[in-house]
Amino acid sequence: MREITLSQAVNEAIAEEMRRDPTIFLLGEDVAEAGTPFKILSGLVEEFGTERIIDTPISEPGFTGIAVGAAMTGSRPIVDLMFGDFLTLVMDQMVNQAAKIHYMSGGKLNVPMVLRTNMGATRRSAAQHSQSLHAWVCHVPGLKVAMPSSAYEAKGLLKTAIRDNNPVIIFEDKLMYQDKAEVPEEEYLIPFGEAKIHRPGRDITLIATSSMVQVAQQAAESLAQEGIEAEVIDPRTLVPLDEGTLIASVKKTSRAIVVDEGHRNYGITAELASRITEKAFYYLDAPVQRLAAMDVPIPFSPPLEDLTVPTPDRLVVAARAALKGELPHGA
Amino acid sequence: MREITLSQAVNEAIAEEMRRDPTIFLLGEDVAEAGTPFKILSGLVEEFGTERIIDTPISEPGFTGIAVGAAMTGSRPIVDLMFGDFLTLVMDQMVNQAAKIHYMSGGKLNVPMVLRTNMGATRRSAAQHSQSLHAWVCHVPGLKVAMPSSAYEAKGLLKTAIRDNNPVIIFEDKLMYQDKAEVPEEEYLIPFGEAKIHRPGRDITLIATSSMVQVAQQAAESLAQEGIEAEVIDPRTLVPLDEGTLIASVKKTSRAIVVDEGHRNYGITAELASRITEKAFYYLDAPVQRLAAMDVPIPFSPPLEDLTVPTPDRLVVAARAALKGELPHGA
Amino acid sequence: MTIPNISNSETYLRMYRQMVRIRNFEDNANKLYLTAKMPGLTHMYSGQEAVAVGLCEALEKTDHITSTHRGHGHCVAKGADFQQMFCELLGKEEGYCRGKGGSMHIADQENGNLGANAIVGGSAGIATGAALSAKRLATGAVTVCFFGDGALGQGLLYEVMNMAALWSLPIIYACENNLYGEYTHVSEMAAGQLKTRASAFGIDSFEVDGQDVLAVNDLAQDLVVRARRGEGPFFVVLNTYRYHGHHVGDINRAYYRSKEEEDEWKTNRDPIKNFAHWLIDKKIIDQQDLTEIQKDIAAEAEAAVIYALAARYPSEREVGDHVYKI
Amino acid sequence: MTIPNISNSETYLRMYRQMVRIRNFEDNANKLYLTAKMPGLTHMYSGQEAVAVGLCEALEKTDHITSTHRGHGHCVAKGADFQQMFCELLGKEEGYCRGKGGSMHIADQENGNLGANAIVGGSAGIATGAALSAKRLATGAVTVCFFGDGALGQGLLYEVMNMAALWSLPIIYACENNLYGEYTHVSEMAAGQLKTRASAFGIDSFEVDGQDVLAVNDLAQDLVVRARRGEGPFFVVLNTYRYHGHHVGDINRAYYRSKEEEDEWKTNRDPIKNFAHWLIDKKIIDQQDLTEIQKDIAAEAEAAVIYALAARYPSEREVGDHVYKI
Ligand SMILES: Cc1ncc(C[n+]2csc(CCOP(=O)(O)OP(=O)(O)O)c2C)c(N)n1
Ligand SMILES: Cc1ncc(C[n+]2csc(CCOP(=O)(O)OP(=O)(O)O)c2C)c(N)n1
Ligand SMILES: [Mg+2]
Ligand SMILES: [Mg+2]
Repeated sequence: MREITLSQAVNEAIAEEMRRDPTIFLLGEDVAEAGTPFKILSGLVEEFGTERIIDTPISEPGFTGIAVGAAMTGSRPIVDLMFGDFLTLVMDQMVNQAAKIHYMSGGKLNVPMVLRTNMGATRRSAAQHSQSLHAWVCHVPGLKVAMPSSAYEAKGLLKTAIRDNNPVIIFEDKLMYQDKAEVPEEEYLIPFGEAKIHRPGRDITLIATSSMVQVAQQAAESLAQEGIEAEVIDPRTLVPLDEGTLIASVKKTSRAIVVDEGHRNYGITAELASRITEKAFYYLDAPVQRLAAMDVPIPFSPPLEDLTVPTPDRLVVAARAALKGELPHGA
Repeated sequence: MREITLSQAVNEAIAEEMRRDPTIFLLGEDVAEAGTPFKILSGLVEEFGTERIIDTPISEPGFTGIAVGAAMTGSRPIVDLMFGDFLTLVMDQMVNQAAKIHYMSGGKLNVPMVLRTNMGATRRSAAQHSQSLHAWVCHVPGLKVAMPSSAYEAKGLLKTAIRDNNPVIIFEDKLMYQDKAEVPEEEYLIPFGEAKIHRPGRDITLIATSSMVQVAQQAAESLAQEGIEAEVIDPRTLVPLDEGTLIASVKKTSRAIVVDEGHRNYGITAELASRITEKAFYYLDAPVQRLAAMDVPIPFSPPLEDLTVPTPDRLVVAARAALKGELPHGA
Repeated sequence: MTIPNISNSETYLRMYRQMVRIRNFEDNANKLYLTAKMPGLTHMYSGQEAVAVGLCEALEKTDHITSTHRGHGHCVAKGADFQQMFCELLGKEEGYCRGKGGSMHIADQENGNLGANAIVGGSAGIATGAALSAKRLATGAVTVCFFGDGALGQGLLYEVMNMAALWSLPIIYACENNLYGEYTHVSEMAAGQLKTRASAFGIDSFEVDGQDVLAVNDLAQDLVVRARRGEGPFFVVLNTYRYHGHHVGDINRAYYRSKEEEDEWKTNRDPIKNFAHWLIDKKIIDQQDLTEIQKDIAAEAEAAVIYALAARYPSEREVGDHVYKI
Repeated sequence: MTIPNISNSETYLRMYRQMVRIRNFEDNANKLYLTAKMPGLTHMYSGQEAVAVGLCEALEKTDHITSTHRGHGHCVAKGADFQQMFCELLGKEEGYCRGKGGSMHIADQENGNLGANAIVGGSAGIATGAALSAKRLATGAVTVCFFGDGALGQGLLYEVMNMAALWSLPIIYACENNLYGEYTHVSEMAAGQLKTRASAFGIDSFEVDGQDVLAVNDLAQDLVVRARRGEGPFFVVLNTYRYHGHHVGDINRAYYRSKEEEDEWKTNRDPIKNFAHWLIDKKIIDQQDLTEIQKDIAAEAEAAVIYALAARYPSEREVGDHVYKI
């Protein structure tokens, strides 16, 4: 199979879907000739023209609202939100409008739109360009949330998102845009709500999202050298969540760690840990542990920033503790 | 002791603090002559004038941003956000600005402001006026979050919030504004990060926020008639969180249910349940259960709306299940 | 007022009827509230009828509108029927939104009403998106975005007007200046001249007497044609007045507006009364027939209320439906 | 250009020096990036010096400014020193923000700089709040809110300008129109005339050549005096140009702007070169002394860079500090 970058995967997904369905268009800042600052969309405007790849002013609430209205009236817009940190600006349109319209209208109206944005720190971009804010939108009924962990998932999940009849938010990790993965030549979609077992194992379950899947896989390698067989699972979509696969794994391994790059406090690791604990409680030999971003604004200074995110080393330490049945954080 | 309503308690807290400190002012929509649609602030403009009780245009992002800037330059503003659902509009100013400025400036600047808003459903106000969105801001380092459960807490917590040197968000339950409680004549403050045990018990811990404390107390009454002694605890502030009190209780009772009016999915019940499970795992006889708002936009239709929120009856059922060691939700 | 065009008699009478229908709807809604038969609160449109009717009569069924918390008038004017509307206000299964939306979210997709909105200014993006959709898909549809003077405080409006202007979208921003946002006068909420808020973006802007249904309709006809030709967007300030409080529960209003002011508008500037005089004056209809129309509509409204009161609530199973579209 | 006032020689030379300091700072920052010594990316202010200096020279130390992602120029102009600035850009403990903010969040509270902001338009609220604070606490301070042409897309700006106008706040909104927001020309981002964006709110609005430090400073002096008297707010469009790419990594720019355009501005409209000519022309200084100034500043910058490169990072313990103020 050929290898392509995550950035190319996103580009391909959009191009394929736009060829298939003329009601799809894309809008955002610097998306046309510039192809976004990350150059993810390069070439699309050449194929589809400025009528379908639309440069907007710097007006995140405005163009997101426009996407909502377009989605209600026969179009299938894709919004490019340049940084995940700008979710702050579009919460009203996504939460009070997009998420609720189908329900509030008793099923008469719906909002088939995709909001593509990103997440992830350690890019030395400081506190307003490094956040992973997916927990917020996961909390909102009516929204779906996808977290691709490689080029392969990025393409398949995005195509599914574009065909979904609901508002979907998809978070790409900024630092993974150049990461390559094997991606089929032929068309494929990845259904929502199906977790993927990246690596099977019997001793402990590592549940990881987005780039944390790489962290978990590296940790699993190290643990394997100590004779510990970790199972690595990627939920792929947080809403809907494939609880079944997670719980089946934990019932087998009796131990789990959830790893995510959002802040730890009131973040998504808590929900995943709670779901598992609720349904696999009597199988657990130790409390489900959580590894997440430190609860501080992301600092610019590199040595400080590097402390704030989960790493394979930190995960290995946590896994060893879990295997000894120790409580996290020295409690 | 005299009894006053929660609405009066808020009014008194603001008046007392404004008398004490001339740098405090309040701004928001219809706060002056109208005293807010809930009439909470009636009388304040008469005492403090329109220079300190400031009616704004309908510009939530704008006046919240103005409060941030005023707080950075010697004022202590209180923002009145008419409905908690409008948090969607002020997330950028609260999260990307207010919460991060102290950290990003290496401690040089700070933002002593209070955002007062509300929460709670069953007022037949439909999906855009019934949300309880505190989970979002709890997830943001740099913000503090208070959840008063009575007139007594509302006054004491608000006074503490006003004196705090950081941005504090305080959620009042709309349906409790007319609820009365005993409140001392003399001045008092309630420190942040100190949970309150409303009712002691040895069989199960019910951790409840805001109006859910009433729900928990009613459930505890019912349970008492069955010989089950529930301990009811109110964290009062979610950030900072008094983990110690919660964990000590659960170590004693071995069972816990967390009750909150935010949505269940990726909400605050998950964090509280996870914290307890992590630190009291070996004391637990059953998984910590969670009772929260249903994961649907709040419907207008009364019989549907009433289904979406936790009630004493539902809590009693959950408690009985927990006592039998059953897993929640039929898992 | 305009010179009557006799071939337009039908149109005039339809406009009259629609205004009376709105007034009747509101009177009944208010009664339902006062007799504690309606859940929650609601915002009355009475007094502003000429705005909704004047604009919507210039639209086709396939054209879109977005509406506000004060949305019953827009909904009726765009062609909704009483029965489904009252059912919605009462949270009944047969309501336009199966009772899930209520007064503040009433929508009527079949007639092009994309919905009321309880976020002030919140529909400005939706309306502009509908216009973009229409332009891209070449449907020929025009969108009217209704909002109040208070919504001029919301930044979203300026963002989308800028894009509508840059992209020449077929949309009319209709600012209903009823002088108040809740309990605060427009002069305390809006600096400068309202019209220039849009002309700053190079948008052709107009001001019209919102109590004069013919003036509103004349302008609307013109702008709709121009918008269909790709000459949009447009912005219109419609000067009007709400007769009731901000919502049905807002009874004591003296602290923010005078009884005299209210009386002046109700007595001398009522859009229905004045239009009735004009219709009779111009011999388009006589008093007797007018009274007949009023009676018919009153009966229609009453029947709808009775029907809605007796109608079923949605079944409890429905609470989990429509979170996601399959 | 303005007629020189000999008693102002000191001021003229200080303005010249400040412009040269900014240009030197940026050249060094760019070098640090190109030699991979600086973490992350940064946005160069070169070419826009007359804007920051012309405005800030009209302010007192106790007056406030808010700044943008392109904030080094504002920071220098408001009185910051090189050493703490370079330390901040490199994430060092002695930086203005202990290395925690970096280029996009540099702040210098002692000199009244409330900080750069990585949210486009994000500081408009903060600036307006500082002005409200100043008015309420009667400090006499004026605030200048710097932002780019791209920020005109953000609704927040219109919300706060409305309030500033309603409440007569002592603030100057300074829109630096450098013709681009990232890789998009202002004409694709902003409909209508930029100045009218503020006059729509009844705000007194001006347009000035942002490459002419004296023109900028003359206007600024006037507006600052008027703002202190309570005649604010004001809005100024300053026409200018950024010499470098959007950020240091934006090297290939041909797809969004021509080399000819860049050359025209750099050759004929450079604010520093032109001001130097004027100073010599008017015999305020001779070429030799000018060269001396340039050398001194270059040496100052170089020393600061060397210092910053050798300086310590904050200790790991600090990562958890300053989340909350005790
Ligand atoms: C974003 C937002 N802010 C505040 C409110 C509360 N609110 C409801 S209606 C209203 C006044 C709206 O005034 P206007 O736009 O003039 O409409 P009118 O009520 O006069 O029809 C306010 C402040 C809201 N619903 N949404
Ligand atoms: C809210 C927001 N949207 C988008 C961006 C990404 N971005 C950074 S700078 C910039 C262009 C800003 O243009 P302008 O305001 O003209 O300032 P200039 O860069 O020209 O100084 C954009 C789009 C951002 N930082 N914040
Ligand atoms: Mg109004
Ligand atoms: Mg620019």
